[in-house]
Amino acid sequence: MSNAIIWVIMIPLLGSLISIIWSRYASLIAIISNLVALVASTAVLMRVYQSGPFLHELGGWHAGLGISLRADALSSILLVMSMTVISAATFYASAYFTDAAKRARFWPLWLMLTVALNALLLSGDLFNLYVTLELLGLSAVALTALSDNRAALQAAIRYLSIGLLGSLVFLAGVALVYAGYGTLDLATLASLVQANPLSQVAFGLMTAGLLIKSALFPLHFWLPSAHASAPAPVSAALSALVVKVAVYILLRLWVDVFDLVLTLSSTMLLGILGAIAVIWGSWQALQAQRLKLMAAYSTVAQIGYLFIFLPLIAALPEGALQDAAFTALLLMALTHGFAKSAFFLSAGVIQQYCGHDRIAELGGTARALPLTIFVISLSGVALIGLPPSGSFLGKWYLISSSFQAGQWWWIPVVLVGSVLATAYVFRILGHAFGPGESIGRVLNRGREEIPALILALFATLILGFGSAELWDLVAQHAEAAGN
Amino acid sequence: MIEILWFMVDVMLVLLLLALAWTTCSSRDVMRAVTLFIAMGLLLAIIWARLKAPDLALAEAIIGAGISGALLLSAIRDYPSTAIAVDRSPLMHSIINTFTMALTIVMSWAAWHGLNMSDGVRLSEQVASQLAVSGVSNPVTAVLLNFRAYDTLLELAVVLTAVLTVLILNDKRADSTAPGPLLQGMTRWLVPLLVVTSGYLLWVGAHAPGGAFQAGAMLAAAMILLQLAYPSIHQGFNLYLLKILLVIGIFIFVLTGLWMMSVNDDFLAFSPAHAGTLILVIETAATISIAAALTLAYIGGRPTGWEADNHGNRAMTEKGGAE
Amino acid sequence: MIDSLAVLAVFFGLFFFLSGSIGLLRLPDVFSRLHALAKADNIGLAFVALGVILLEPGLLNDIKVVIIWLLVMAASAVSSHLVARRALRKERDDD
Amino acid sequence: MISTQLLYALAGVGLFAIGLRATLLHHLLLPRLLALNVCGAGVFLIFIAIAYAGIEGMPDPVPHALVLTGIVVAVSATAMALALGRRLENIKSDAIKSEATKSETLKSAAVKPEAMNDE
Repeated sequence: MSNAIIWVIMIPLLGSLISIIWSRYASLIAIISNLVALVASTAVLMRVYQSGPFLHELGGWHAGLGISLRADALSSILLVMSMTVISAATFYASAYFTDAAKRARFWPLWLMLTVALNALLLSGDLFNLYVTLELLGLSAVALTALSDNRAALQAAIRYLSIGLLGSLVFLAGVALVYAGYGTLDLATLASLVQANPLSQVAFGLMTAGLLIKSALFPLHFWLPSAHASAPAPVSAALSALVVKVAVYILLRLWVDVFDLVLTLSSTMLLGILGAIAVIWGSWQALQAQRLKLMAAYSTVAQIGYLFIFLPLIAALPEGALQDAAFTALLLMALTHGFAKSAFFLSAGVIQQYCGHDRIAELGGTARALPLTIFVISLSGVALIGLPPSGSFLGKWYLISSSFQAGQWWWIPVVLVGSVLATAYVFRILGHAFGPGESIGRVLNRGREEIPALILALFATLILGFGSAELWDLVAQHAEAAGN
Repeated sequence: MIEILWFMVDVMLVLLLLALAWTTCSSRDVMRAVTLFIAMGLLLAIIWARLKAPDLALAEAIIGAGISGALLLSAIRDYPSTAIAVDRSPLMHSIINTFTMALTIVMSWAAWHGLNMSDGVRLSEQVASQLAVSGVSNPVTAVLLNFRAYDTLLELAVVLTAVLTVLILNDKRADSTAPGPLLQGMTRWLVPLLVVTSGYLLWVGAHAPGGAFQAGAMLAAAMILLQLAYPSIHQGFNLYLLKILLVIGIFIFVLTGLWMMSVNDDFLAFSPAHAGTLILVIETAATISIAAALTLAYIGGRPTGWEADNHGNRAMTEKGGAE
Repeated sequence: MIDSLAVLAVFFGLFFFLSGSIGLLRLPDVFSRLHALAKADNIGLAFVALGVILLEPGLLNDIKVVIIWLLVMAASAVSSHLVARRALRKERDDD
Repeated sequence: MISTQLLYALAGVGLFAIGLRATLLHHLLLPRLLALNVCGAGVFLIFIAIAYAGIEGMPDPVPHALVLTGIVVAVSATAMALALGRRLENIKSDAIKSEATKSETLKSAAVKPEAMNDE
C-alpha cells in the first residue's frame, strides 16, 4: 500500500481546497480529512515497521531526475505524532472558534499547515525541502496573524521576515550543493558527499537556515511572542510540530547525507548553544507572567535538550550506544510534542473561560476547570521528566550516554533544567489550586478538554511504558542507514 | 576578440546590478527604494536573457519587476511616512558589515570550488534523454510540469496560502480616484492584446519559452490595468466563481496526479502517449488560478461580500471581521 | 553592407538614448525631464528597432519588432501624461 | 579572465551579501522586504550561473525550473508580508483614532465596556 504515503499529503490538500469553496462545512471537512490522513499515516508507519523504509518515486522518474518521497523509521514516527497532535487540535479548534467568520478563515490555512508538515516529513529532495519549508513558514505565519490584534501581527511580521531569511540561507546551501554534486536527491547525495570545503560551507549554510527555523538559542527571539499571541490550537501546532520538524531536517541531513562533513567541535558548539537554551529558556519561563508565554519559553528550553544530544551521538561509537542516544532523542521530541500541545490547548481553555491567562490571577481555576488543570499537571509531569513520562527515559539516557561519552558537563545542565521546569510547573499549579473566585460554577467543555487529555496521556503513559517498540524500530533504521 | 567584448558586457551588467542592489538597500526613501528595485528587476531580466534563460527573463520581467513592483507601489500608501531610518548602534553596524564580508568571502570560495568540482553536466543530460518521453519539447516546462511536477504543485499551494492570508487580513483597498480618459483609452486597446498574448504564452510554453506562470502573471497584469482604469469594474463579479477560479489550478493538478497514480501506480506519472495534453490542461488551470491569486493580492483584500456565505442563507450577516 | 548600416542605425539610436539620459540629469523640473525622456527615448528606440530589423531578416520578426516599438511608444506617452498630471496636481496642492 | 560562470556566481554571492546585510540592518517592513527580495535574487543568480554552459552550449534546465519556482514563491511571500504590514498599520491608526474619540467622550458618555478579547 505504498500509496498511503500520497494520501497522507493529498487528503488534507483536497480538504483545504474544498473548505475554501464550502466554508459552511469547513469544520466537518477538516475533521474528516485529518482523521483519514491519521489513518493513512499509521498505515505508513505499519508498513515501515514490517518491511523497512520504502521509497515512492513521484512521476515514475528516478535517479535524481524526479522527486522521491521517503518513509523510514524517523520520519514515519514523527508523521504519526504530528497527525495525532493535528487531529486532536482539529477537534479542539472546532469548538474553540465561536465567531463564524474567523472559523471560516481558520480551516483552509490549518489544513495547508498539515499538508506542509506531512510533505516536509516525507520529502527526499533538497529543493523540495525548501518549498515545503516555505509553505510551512507561510501557513504558520498566516495562522499566527489570525488573532488579529497588534501583538499577534507584530509577532507574525517578525516571524515571517526571519523565516524567509532562514529559507533563503537554506536555499543558498542547496545551490552550492547542486553546484558541486549536480544532484538534489538525498539518497544519491549520501553516496557522493565527501568532506571537502564546498560540503562544509554548504552544510554550514543549511544548518544556519534550519537553526533559525528551529529557534535554537541565539536565533530564538521570534518564537516567544509568536507562540504566545497565536490562537491556542495554532500555538499548540507551532510549538509541538513546526519547530521540531526543522530539527528533524537537520538530523536527517546530518545522519544520512553529511555525516562525513560534521566535526566533533561543530556538534559541541550546537550542544553548548542547546545547553544555554535549556538554562535561559527555563529561567525565562519561570519569570513569564502569562501561561502561553511560559509555554513558549519552555519550548525554547526543550529544543535545547534536543541539541544537547548531537555531540553525544557524534562522540559515541557506532552501534548499540549510539542507537540508544538516537532513540532517546526521538523519545524526547515525541514526548515534548504531545505534552506541549496538551499544555497549549488547556491554556486556551483557561484563556477563553477566565478571560485572561495571567498566572498570578489563576486562583480558583482548579475548582472551576478541574479537567483542564489535571491535563496541565499531566503535561507538566512530561515537561519535567518525572518517571511515567517518555522524557524521563529520554533524560535518563541523556545522562547515561553523557557518562559513556565522557562529556560529563551536560549532566548539571539537565539537572538544573529539570529543577527550573519543576519550579515553573508548580508555580502554575500553586496559583491554580490557590484561593480565588475567578468563575463561580464548575465548567466542563468536553469537546475542548478531551483532546488535550488524550495528548497528555500519550506523553506520559503510552510513551513511558510503550516505548519498547521504538527501540527496535530505530535499530532497524540504523541497519538500513548502515548498509 | 568576441570573448573580450562579451566579458566587457558581462562586467558592465554585473557592476550595474550590484550598484542598483546597493542603492536599493541603502536608500533613505521608500519610494526611491521601490523604483530602484523595479529597475533592478528589469536589469535582472536582461541578465537572465544573457545567461540563456529566456523563460526566466519573461518571468522576472512580468513577476519580479511587474507584479512585485505594482504590489510594492500600491503598498507604500499604507504607511504614514516614507522615510527609512536605520536606528542601529555603530557597533551593530560594524558587526553586521564584518559578518557579511566574511560570509561573502567564504561563499565565493565555496562557489569557486563547486564550479571546479563538477564537470558541468549535472542533470542536463538526464533531462535531454527523457525529454522525448515527457510530452513537451521545452526542457524547462518538461522539468516544471513532468519531472518535478510535485514541486510545482506545492508552489501553487504556496501562492494559494499567500492569497488566502491577504484575503483574511484586509478588506479591499478603497477605489482610487477616477483616472483620466487617456488611461481608459489605452486600457481599452491594451487589455485584449494582453489577454491574447497570455493565451499565446500559455500555448507556446510546450515548445518555446513561456508557460503557466508567465501567462498567469500577464493575465493578472491585464486585470490590474483594468482595475486601475475602471475602478468599479469588479462590482458585478460572482465571488463564488472567483473562489472556484482560485482553487481550480491545484484541484486539477491533484486530480490528474491521482488519476495517473491509479493508471500507472506512481503519483503524477504521466503516460507518455497523452502527457502533452494532460500538461496543457494542468497549465491552463494553473494560469487561471495564478491570475486570480495575483489580482486579488493587488486589490489588497476581500472584495465586498466575500465572507457572506453565499449558500442561499442570507441570514448569516457578515459580523464585521475584526472585533 | 546591410550589417554596417544596421550598426550605424543602432549607434544613432544610442546617441538619442544618451541625450535623453543627459536631459534627465541636467534639466531642472519634472515636466522638462518628462519632455526630454519621452521624446529622445522613443526616437532612439525607433533607430535601434530599425537596426534590429536590418540584422534579423524575416517578416515575422520585423512585424514583432514594429509592434514592440508602437507599444513602448503608447506606454511611454500615457505614463508620462499620468506622471505630469499628478505632478501638476501635487504642485497645485502645495501652493 | 575569469569564466562567465564564475563572474555571475560571484555577482550572485555579492547580491546575497548586500541583501543579507540590509535585512539585518533594517527594522521597518518595506526596506527589509526589499532586502529579502535582493537576497533571493542573489541565490537565484548563483543557481543560473551554475546552469550556464557557454554561448553556444545548451544550459542545464533544472536550475531554470527551480528559479522559476523561487520567483513565484518570492512574489507570494512579498504579497503576504505587505498584507500583514497593511493590517498592522490599520490597527495602529484605528487605535490612535479611538484614543482621540475616547478622550473626547470621556467627559460626557460612560466609557464603552472593553470588548472581550476573543482570541
